[in-house]
Parts: sequence; C-alpha cells; structure tokens
Amino acid sequence: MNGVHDMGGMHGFGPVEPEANEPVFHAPWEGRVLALRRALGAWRKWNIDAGRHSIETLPPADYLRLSYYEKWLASAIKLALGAGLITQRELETGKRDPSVPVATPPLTADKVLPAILKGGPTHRETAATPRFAAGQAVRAREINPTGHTRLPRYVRGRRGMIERDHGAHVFPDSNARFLGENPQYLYTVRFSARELWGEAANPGDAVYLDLWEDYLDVA
Amino acid sequence: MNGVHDMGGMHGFGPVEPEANEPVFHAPWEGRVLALRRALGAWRKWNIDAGRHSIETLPPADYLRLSYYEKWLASAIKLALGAGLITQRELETGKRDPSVPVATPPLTADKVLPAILKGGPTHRETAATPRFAAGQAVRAREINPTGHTRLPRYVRGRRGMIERDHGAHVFPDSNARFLGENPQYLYTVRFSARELWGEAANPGDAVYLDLWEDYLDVA
Amino acid sequence: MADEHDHDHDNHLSETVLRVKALESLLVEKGLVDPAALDAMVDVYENKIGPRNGAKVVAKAWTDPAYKARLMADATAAIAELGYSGAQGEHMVVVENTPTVHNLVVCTLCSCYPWPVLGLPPVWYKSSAYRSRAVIDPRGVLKDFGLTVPDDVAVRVWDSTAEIRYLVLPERPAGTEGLGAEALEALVTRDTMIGTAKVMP
Amino acid sequence: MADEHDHDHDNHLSETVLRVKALESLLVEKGLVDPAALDAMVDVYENKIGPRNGAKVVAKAWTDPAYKARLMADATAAIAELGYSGAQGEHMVVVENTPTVHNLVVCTLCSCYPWPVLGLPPVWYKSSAYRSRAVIDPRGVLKDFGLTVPDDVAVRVWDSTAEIRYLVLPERPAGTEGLGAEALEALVTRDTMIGTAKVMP
Repeated sequence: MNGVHDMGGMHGFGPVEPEANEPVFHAPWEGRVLALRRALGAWRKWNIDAGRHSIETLPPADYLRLSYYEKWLASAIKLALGAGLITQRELETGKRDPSVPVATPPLTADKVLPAILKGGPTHRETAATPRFAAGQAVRAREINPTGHTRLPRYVRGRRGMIERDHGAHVFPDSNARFLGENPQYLYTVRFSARELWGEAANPGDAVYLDLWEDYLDVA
Repeated sequence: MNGVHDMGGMHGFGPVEPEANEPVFHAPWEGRVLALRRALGAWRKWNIDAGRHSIETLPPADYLRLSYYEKWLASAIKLALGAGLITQRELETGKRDPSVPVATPPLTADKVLPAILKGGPTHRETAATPRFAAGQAVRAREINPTGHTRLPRYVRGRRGMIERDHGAHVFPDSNARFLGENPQYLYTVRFSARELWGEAANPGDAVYLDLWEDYLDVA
Repeated sequence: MADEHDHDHDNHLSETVLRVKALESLLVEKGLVDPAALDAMVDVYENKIGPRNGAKVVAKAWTDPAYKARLMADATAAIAELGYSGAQGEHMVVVENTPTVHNLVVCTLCSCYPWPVLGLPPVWYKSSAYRSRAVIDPRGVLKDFGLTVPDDVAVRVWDSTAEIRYLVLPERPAGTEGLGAEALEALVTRDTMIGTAKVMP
Repeated sequence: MADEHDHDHDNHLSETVLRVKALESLLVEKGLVDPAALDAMVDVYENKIGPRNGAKVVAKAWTDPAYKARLMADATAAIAELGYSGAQGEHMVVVENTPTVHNLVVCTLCSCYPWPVLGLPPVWYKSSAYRSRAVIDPRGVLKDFGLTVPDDVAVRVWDSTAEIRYLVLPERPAGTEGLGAEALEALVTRDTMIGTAKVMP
C-alpha cells in the first residue's frame, strides 16, 4: 500500500535529533510492550509481514503521532484481536471471558534467549533459476498494490542495476495476506541518486534496496 | 516540498464519507477563522502561495490530524507572526503590546463583497512565447524542491500531453518565497492513468494537471 | 477508548473556540481586523455564494446553446455574465460530462475549489481520503458515492494544481425536455458539479 | 500552548502505562504470556544484546584479516562465530567504509535494524525525520550528526527493504596501529556501525 509509512524521500519532518546516552527503553512500559508483542507472536498466529502490515494500516495521523512502542502496542492489540487470541469485550473489561479455556503453554523464560538466537530466517531453497544476474540493468515495476508490499514508491519506474543475488526469500506481499510464502529470488539493486532524485543529486551517490523478482522488469 | 500534503496516490485514509445536508460551517468558530485569515490577508503581507506553504509546513502529524479550519487557524497565526502583524508575546498574553501603534484601517465590511468578487487573478501578460503547444508530448521534471511547489510527486518523471495553454500565470515556487511572480506559461497536461499507475488502471482514464513551463521538459 | 478519545476531542474543540476568540479580540484591539467585516465575510459564504450559483450556470447551459458555447469557450466570462466571479474562481474552466466521458474534480495538494459557483467545499472534498484516492482510484471513490461508471466510459480527473478552477457540466437527464431553466436548476446538486453524482430527473 | 501540549502528553503517557498493565494482566490471566518470559526478554535487550556485540565484530575485522575476509564473504556466518545470531539478523551483510565510500543504513518502510549486533534501534533511527531524509538527502542527515562527507566520497545508502540486515564496517582510524582488539572495540560506537559517525582515535 502507498501508506504514510512509505516515507522515503519526503520532506518536512525536521532535523534528525540524536539523543545522548539514550537508554534502551525510555520507560519500563516500552520493554513490556516489546516483550508482550513478541511473546504473542510466539503463538504463530501471524507472521512478520502481517505484523508489519498491522502497523502500516494504523490511521495515518496516528502512525505519525505515536511513538514506536505506542505503535507496537496498537499493533499487538490489533493482531491479537484479529487472530482471536483476545476479544474486544476482554480488552474493554480487562477480564478473561470465562467461556474461553486458558491457553497453554505460553513461551516460557527458558525458551526466550534460544528463540531470539534462532530467529526466523526467510531464505528458502528453490529449484527455480534466478531471472537476473549481477550487473544486469532492471527497472522497478510501476505497481501500486493496496496490500502490504516492500517496494517503496520512490523507486517505482526507476532504472537500477542488480548488485547481488541473495537466493530465494519469503515474498512479503503474499505472506502478509497469509497467501503463502511464495519464495522468490531477492536481489540488492543499486539506483543512482540522480536516477531517483534528479540532477541535483551528487553524481556518485546511490541507494541500494533489496527487491524481489516480482518487483522487477528487465530494463 | 515532498510534504504529507502531497497525498495524491496514497492509500490508507479509508473511504470518502459524504455528510448529508452538510452546513457551510459546523460551528461559528470555523466561519470566524475563515474570515480572520482572509481579513489578515487583506494587509497584503503575504500572497496565496506563501499562505499555502504555511499550511504545508505544519508538522506532518498535525497536518493529518487537524481539521481544515484548525489548519487555517494555525496558518493564520504563523503568517501573522512571521509578518510581524502580531508578536509571540501578544499571542500568549492576548493583549496588544502598547508600544506598537494601532494599525489602521483594516478591511471594512463594505469592502468585503467587492474584494471577494474581484479576487486575485494570477494571469499575467507576457512577451514570451510558449515553449509547448497543444498535442505536444512532455515529461514532468524529476525535481524535488524543498520549498513550495505545485508539481505533485505522482507525476514527476511521467510522460503526458499538452491539452491546453492558459497563458502566463504567477509561478508559485518563486512567489511563495517572495522571490517575485516570475510569470510563465501554464498548461493543462493530460497523463494517462496507465502512465501514472501502471497496467492495472483503466486504459481510457486520465488525470489532468495544470503545470507551469518550469515543471516540464520535451518528452 | 472511544469515550476517552471523544472526551479529548471535545476538550480540544472548546480550547479551539477559546483560542479563536482570543485571537479575534487581539486582532481587533490591534486594529488589524474589523469585526463587522468578519460578520460580512461569514454572511457572504453562508448566504450569498453557494452551489445554487453553479446550478444556475448549468441550467442555463442546458437551455441556451449560445450560452453553452460561450461557457465552454471562456468559462470565466460566461460565468461572470450571471454575476459570479472572484476569489477562488478567477480562472474558470468547465468540463462536460457525456455518455462516454465522466469528469471528476479534486485538489490533491490542498483543497482548491471553485468558490464563486459552488461556495466553500464540503468536508469530504477537503479530506485526505478524497484527495489521496481521487487520482489513483477515481472509480473506487465514485463507488463510495454510489456511482458506478462503466469501464467503457472514460474517467477524467482534474487535479487543481494551479489557479484554474474546474466546474463539471453534468449530463442533462433524459425526460427533462419539458422543464424550464428554473425547474432544471433545482435538479442540479453540488456533487453533480464536482463529478461525484449524476443529475437525477 | 507548550504547557498545554506537555500536559496532554503526560496524560496520554500515563494512560498508555495503564493500558499496557491491563493488557499484560489480561494476557497472563488467559495463559497467553508468562510474565517471567517477558522479564527475560526485556533483560536480553537491556543487558545482553547491544552495540558492544557489533563493536567486537568490527575490532576483530580490523585486527584479523582472515576474519575480515570471511565477514565480507558471509557476514551471517562470520558474526555467528562470535555467538551473535537470530532475530532481526538472520541474514547479515557488512558494507565497508573506505576513503572513497561512505555507507549509511536506513529502513524507510519501518525500522529494520541488525538487532543481534546493535541491539534495539535508537529513537532517531525510527524517526520519520531519519527514515524520510536518509535516502533523498543523506549528506544533509549526516550533517545533522556533525559529519560532512566530501563531494568526491560516494555516499551509499542501504534501505533495508527485505530481511537482509546491514552493518557498516567503519574505517579504522589512523594512529591506532598499536592498539589491540579490546582497545579498538572501545572506540567503536553504535553510530559508526550505522554510518552516522566515524570512529575517532
């Protein structure tokens, strides 16, 4: 979707403001939200792409106004409701609906670090051969999907060059909709800054994006 | 500027929701804001393009969150402060700084309707000849000005056709910065929906924009 | 949650009312605005300038072929013949709906709108939902208004990026041959002149 | 105005704290989460996984040419040699700064970041300001960090649009020839591995 989250190339957000000696969390609730969302994720009712899409589909003014962990909180609630892990009524009353059995077992403390160290690789073996090769000129497709996509607006229709082949990876556009992993070749593509932003850009500068085969055409 | 106001082609704002029997103003303060901003404008301390830019440069989250007349209110205050019509201290105290003489004369009631009926035409006579003619193929320039512009992102780099020549008009990019009217030819340019949005668009559909000569190149 | 937000919203609105009052009172004290002029301006847009103006233009175009020809050739002048002119309608263009073309007007960058003929724009016209979608999904937007445009009718969207203001000349509905300009005028709604509705007989 | 907004903001935050507590308590009651697992997760990111990991990778690459070769060829495997792996670093790529190339990492679409080597991202990395400007005005962004990159040095921006995560291998500063891996590691800050700072001797 062409959402407000797709903000590469926008103006008007002011200077970047680094914070000296920034703590990992600015308040304990931030850490709780991170942990809650990941612990809920361990039930595997959704995947990372659906999780990202739940944030992208927050009302745009909220997306810009809320802090990162406020968005995670909103997203955790949205995902848990959508997956039926909790009900609207439970959320409003704060009490478990006694007609729903207690779930078990949740992610336990001893499994936390192993799960983090394992992660969730998205590389998949494939019998397919890659459509593009390093050095090849490509053009990012002019598509405007209304669902989740990882092809930012600022490169659509632009010419780039294949920099590197990463093998096949889970395709977010289908995975976010629970339509399957549809693994396909993923490439790092180099776009010159001038191709993206016009003559005012520095001639040597470039932006690199990781783009799936379905996002690309032969240039 | 590539601001959040440049929202043509975005997704995620939900359905359009018409209101039955909508009043002209939903509360008296809305009418007051409209009138205040226009009455302040009568002092000619800024022009319409600078006025628009003052709204575009509101913090993006505010831009999306505030209603139309709330944005006008924020903009009226910003413009009046910027032009020195009021001071920050006066705004905070609500009281006139006695060291500043009372301005006179403001726009009076009898001048209101004549001023509205006269308006502010932006057409200007020019000795220049138009660079383009109806039927000619053009391409919108890939430029990313950080100041005010009326070239939306969704047509940049796209091919269109000159539909109509409107003669020379005040150029907003310079006028908004008080760098002069720089009148130049303005054209209605037709872009096919497929050129803008890809193959999924209806083949007969098109979007027309009014674009100045500095926004266009020969295709 | 809903209550809490509504409550915030109410607080926010009453604060806005107070801020507007404080600002007006400061500006009056400073001699920068005359409250009577503000009253006059509100009166103009509440009572004098609105979509009935545009409806008169449309009805006249439907019933007077010579007027229609002048309107299509120079809309600003033809509209001024009826006494409508000025702010946010200095340079008018009329686009005509036909059995094969449907026109829709938007301003993606702000909310430009032909004030002399339509008055002030409705909230939906100024909404992010309309401004964002009208250019990429005009047919979807029209469906939000209950209007389905057949695939073989071309949709033309006019994005008001300059000071040219667009008025849609809707199709005169069948079965209205016997009606005079005044009766026709009553059929012409604001939305039919933006392009989000058709005139119903 | 400022006070009023701060007040709103405080209310808003204390509401958020209450909502998080209520949600945790509901999820625990429903058996969906174990509070001890939440504690463990917070502990991991507060105390175990952070930019010191990445600094170890950098210092080893600077002092061990064979390791550097493995790191540039297969960063995921080379980083795992040091015990760092997993969530948000499943597929790592290291990009090297040189006298003629400066690399900068961003995620314009959300806030993807190499957690196993850098921990959780700082607020600025997740900000709209950084995400929007890093790709169109990287040199301006670097100036916000006090870093001016000469025009003849190419700026390469890595927009993390997939599950590949990027770590910048900063330039080893001159005058550090006598230092061992541990002393070098202490020079390597988080920002030098994102590309918004250079390592200072």
